[in-house]
Amino acid sequence: MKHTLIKKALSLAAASTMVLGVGAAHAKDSITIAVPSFLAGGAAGPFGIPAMNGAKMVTDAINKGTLPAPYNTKGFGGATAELIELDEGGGATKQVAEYRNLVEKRNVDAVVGYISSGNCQALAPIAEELKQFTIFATCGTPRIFEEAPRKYVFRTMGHATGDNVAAAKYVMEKFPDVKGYTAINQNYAWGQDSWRDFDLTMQQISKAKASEKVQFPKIFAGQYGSEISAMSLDKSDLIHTSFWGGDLEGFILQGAARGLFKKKKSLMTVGGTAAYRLGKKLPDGLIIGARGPYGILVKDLDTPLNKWFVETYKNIYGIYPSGPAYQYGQAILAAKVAYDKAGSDATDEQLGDALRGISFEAFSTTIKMALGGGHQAVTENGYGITKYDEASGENIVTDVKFYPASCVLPPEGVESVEWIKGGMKGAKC
Amino acid sequence: METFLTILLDGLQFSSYLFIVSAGLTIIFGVMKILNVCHGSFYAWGAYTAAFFIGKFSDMGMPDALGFLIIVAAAIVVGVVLGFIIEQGILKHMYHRDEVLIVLATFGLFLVLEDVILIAFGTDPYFAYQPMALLDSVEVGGIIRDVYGLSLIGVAAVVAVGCWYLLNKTKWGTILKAVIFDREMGISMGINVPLVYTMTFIGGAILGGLGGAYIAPTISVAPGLGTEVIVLSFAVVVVGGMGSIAGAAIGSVIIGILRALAVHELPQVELFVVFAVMAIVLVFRPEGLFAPAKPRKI
Amino acid sequence: MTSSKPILEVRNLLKTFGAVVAAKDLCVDVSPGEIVGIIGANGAGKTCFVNMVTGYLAPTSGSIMFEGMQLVGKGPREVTHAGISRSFQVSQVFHTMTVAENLMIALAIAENRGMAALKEMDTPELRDKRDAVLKRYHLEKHRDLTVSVLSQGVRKLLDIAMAVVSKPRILLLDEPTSGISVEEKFDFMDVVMGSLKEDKVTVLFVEHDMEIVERYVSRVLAFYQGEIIADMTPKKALADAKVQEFVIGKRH
Amino acid sequence: MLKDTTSKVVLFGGLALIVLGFFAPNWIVNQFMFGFSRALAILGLMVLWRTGLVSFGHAFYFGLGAYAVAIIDIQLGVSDVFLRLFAGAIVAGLAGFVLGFIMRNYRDIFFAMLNTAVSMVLYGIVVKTESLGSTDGFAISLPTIFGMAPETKYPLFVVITLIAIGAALGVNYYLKSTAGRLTTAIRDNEIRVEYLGYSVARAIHLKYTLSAILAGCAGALMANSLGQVDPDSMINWTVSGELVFVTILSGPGNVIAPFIGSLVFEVLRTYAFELAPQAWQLIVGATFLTVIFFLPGGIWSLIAKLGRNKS
Repeated sequence: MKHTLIKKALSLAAASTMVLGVGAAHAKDSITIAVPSFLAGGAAGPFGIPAMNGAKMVTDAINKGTLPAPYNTKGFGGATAELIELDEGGGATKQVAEYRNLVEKRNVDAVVGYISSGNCQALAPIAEELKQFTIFATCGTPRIFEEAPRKYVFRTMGHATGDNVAAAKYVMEKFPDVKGYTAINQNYAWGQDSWRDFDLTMQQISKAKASEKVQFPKIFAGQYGSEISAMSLDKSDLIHTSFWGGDLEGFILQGAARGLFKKKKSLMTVGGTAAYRLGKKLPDGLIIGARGPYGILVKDLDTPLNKWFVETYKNIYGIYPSGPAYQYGQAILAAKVAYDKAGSDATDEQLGDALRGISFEAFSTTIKMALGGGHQAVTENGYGITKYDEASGENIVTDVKFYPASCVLPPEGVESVEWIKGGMKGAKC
Repeated sequence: METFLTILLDGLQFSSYLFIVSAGLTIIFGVMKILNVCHGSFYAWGAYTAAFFIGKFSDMGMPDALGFLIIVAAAIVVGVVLGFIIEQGILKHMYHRDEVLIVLATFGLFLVLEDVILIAFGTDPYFAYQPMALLDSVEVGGIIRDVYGLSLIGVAAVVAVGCWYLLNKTKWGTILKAVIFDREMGISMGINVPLVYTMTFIGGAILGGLGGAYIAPTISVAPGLGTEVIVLSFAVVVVGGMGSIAGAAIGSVIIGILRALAVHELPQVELFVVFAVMAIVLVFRPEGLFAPAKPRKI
Repeated sequence: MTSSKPILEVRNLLKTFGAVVAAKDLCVDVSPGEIVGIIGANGAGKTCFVNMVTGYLAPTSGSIMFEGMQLVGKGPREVTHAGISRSFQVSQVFHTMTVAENLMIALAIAENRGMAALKEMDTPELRDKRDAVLKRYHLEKHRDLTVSVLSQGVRKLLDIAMAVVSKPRILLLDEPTSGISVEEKFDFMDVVMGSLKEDKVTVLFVEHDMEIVERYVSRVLAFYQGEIIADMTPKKALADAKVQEFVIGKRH
Repeated sequence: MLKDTTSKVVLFGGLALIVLGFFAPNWIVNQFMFGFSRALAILGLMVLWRTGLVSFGHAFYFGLGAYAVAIIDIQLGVSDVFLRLFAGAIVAGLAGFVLGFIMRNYRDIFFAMLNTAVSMVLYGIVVKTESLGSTDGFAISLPTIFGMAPETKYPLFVVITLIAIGAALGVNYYLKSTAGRLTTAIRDNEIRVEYLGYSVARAIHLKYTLSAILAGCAGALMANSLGQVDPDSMINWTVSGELVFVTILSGPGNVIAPFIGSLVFEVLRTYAFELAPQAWQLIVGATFLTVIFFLPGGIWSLIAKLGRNKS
């Protein structure tokens, strides 16, 4: 008797999974694209939400066919796309589990997004294992395409090396008399790579000494009192940080209150996102980048695609689009390009072939899938210096300078670290 | 010397907010023998409520000085409302259960409250910088410090003195100490223990909220705030001795200073040093450095 | 074995808690098969004595020899293994389990020492042994009741039954009849003493009830302020002036 | 060893699942792999819980198991699933045995807290050490089975299920042994156990080590089936809380309970996350409270009740 009932229990457990497991089937004339981004946590407001907005706005326009030429054809290879928005928080392992569900349970056609380098690094091998066409939108660590060749995974923006090589070059041009530099970066792939690339480049192109005590607080730590003190006491006159999202904004506010940015030059490779959100609270004279030609750096770039992007975004969301909005927008655009070429019923392989190695016009720049066997995009990369403009009541950037991809990114087949250590051979600036 | 002074101040600043939060935790444990995991939520709710209204009011053009009022108000409101609901709605019905089970219940509450924050305040971080901006900054030991941050130390001191006075100089204090020492004895002395419990929990919750509310202006108030602070204050309370205010004070100073020291001298160990201390204390002095006296029940 | 040679030799046993002297220079010899009653007012040091002999308390000084083995410095477990068991003033049993389960575990521990503890517990042999004990201690009718619902008397029986399954040579009972109604107490003691006699167990028991003492013991140890003030037959003891005054005192 | 119903159900139910799994879609197979992996840790916690001990830090052993796999994979390129499992079990087991000497002297809240402290020490080290992957952790290569690299997840599912069956049978047998029966006994009355001649400390030490080994295996298998480890989902205190939660959810009634409980948890989490990405913690937490209040015996008590009504 007890026998039967335990059996029942087991089968019940099994059954419940089965019943609940009816995956979302999809028709021919529509495709589902999963768009992971930070919807909660410190990274959501400044990064995740704008990114998601960018993705939604562009997808919407593509479905309606209202994008400027050459993208004014309706849909993705004719099919309207339905987005599945989901949170990329909770750690790489949770994301891996969720990704498996996306692919194997919810049968999405494409995955477009991801902000955290940690997640991208964890998911690249999984995507390959599951043979799932995936476009990384924002995450920056160069390791993804350098540690192994990929077949199904693409990234439509330049990686961290470009940000930091450009940063170093910019600093040495504008402030050649920098004596020493310290840094505060989050202790995960993104922060570690950023610091490594910046430090190596500085060693190559400057006499400045790196501080022996660079800070690597935990990501999303939120409080940097002691770190700020430590850096204030440090002899260096330049601070490098690849902080982003809530961490960056917290750091800027706490640092400003402690006069940190008056005391030292500060270089923020992802500072662009804070420019619009902090308004007057953003100190003048910060060297900020947007991880490429995005956000505040290209606000006034006068091309039809960019004008459309900036104006539409401002109209819908009441604020200028920041870097993440561009990056997710152009990743979605890449998906359209791939589908238009391969057709809406294309296999993951065909989509991959369609995107591999091509170059296409995005909202603010031309994206060349040049590295990682045609899977890793390269774009120019630039920096500017913040200034609060009383007249418009907005932050603007001055002294904007862009460096071509060939100048700040290694040639195909060369590992970033090796390239920089080797004196950045073949860099064309 | 400069470094020493800086480490000291950084440490104390960190200790201060740890202490305010931990004081609440330790009082609740001392009186009710409940290790309240959702104390982290009180902290988070305090921070959110304060940040939210400071922002609102300054948008409405009210004077920024109001911020300090809001901070206190936020702490009290959060403490009273959440504290009352949780104690009356959940915990009251569990006092007969195994104490570990109660810990788990508060863990469940913690998970729930974490997400209720998202629903109530959304995912966007809040900045309540006004009070901090108001107090400007001073140069101490060769580096600039925001007066607001330093004032945290004062607030902690006030809380400490307040608790000490309450416990040692008032009728309430004697009652509390009686209950802390021996619940049964308290009952036999005709103390209205259920009332004491409710008040204690609310009081503890207020302190938890105050910790969050006061730190709010210095951080970007974002979800997931409570997760780290709760284990930190566990460490504090364990090191100091569960249920002892003095212990919480010492515990938070030790941990605050150690952490600051780590950040300045050996950043890699920053996180783990705290819990190493906690483990060591548990191994060699399970009752903590300042364990309150316990009745012999053999 | 020569019954002349004492099975338990207690020499100059001293126990102090700070200023309080709970046991002062105790010297006792107990011969095999003796039934010894330990009497004395509350706080006279009776339970303290039992706790020291059974390894629950470590004496401040002195020695306790059992069959030529030094017990001082041994814990409850070693003492049990050596062959001394005890029951408790407040019965110490597994309150969420049934009587049968309690005995089963007691037997299993006694029978399966060391690696054998990893053998399946619930064997027919063990069940037979358990039923025997249940019968002997008149516990059959309670066998499947959870301890928490049992009366004090039954709990005490169970407590003692669990103590004897390890076949001790000495059994110490701490106030076996406390909390047992006047009607029950003699039947209770008959059951206990009966079975203990069968097994030729040497018994020391702490008791307040003089009727019980008169009826069951062959020898009395009277405690007063941590000292043994009388060591004689029950008859003599009850007549003894000191005992009258310090132990039975409030009788008249 | 297979005399009792439970063992039979474990064995035949398990084998039945292996057959069913062949026809089940991948994601369901995943749910079962994750569920069964975690269930091993729950088995150990269940034994502790029966003894009256709740560890709020077993993510320590879970994490050790997982990271052991990651490290031998990356450093030595060990891909065999059994070697990996063995490594996880050994590392966690040794750690558990050593710490056991301390842990066995602690009870209640102190036991819970000391475990938390220890796990957070490991967390602090891993998060701050780049060579240990810091916050990112490591991606883990697909496991091989007897040198074969399976195309699908099914073979791994079979392996995990077989291990689960083995563990369930083992623990079930242990719980019926004298040492095993000493769980409730110790919770009820340590003094009596000592006076019956059994060392409480040793008994608890044994159970603690057992739970550590099981948690280590769980971590190792989880790492293999997920292909990723990181501190926040393997070592952080919230993970320990999760493990305890599933233990309560399952109920201590029977060795099958942890497996059902873990499955329910996986499904609960998957759907909570799918339906309410921003409120899945709320759903989990609310379930937790509900179980604590209205289902002290966990899911198993429901099944047991079903049985009683049938009879």
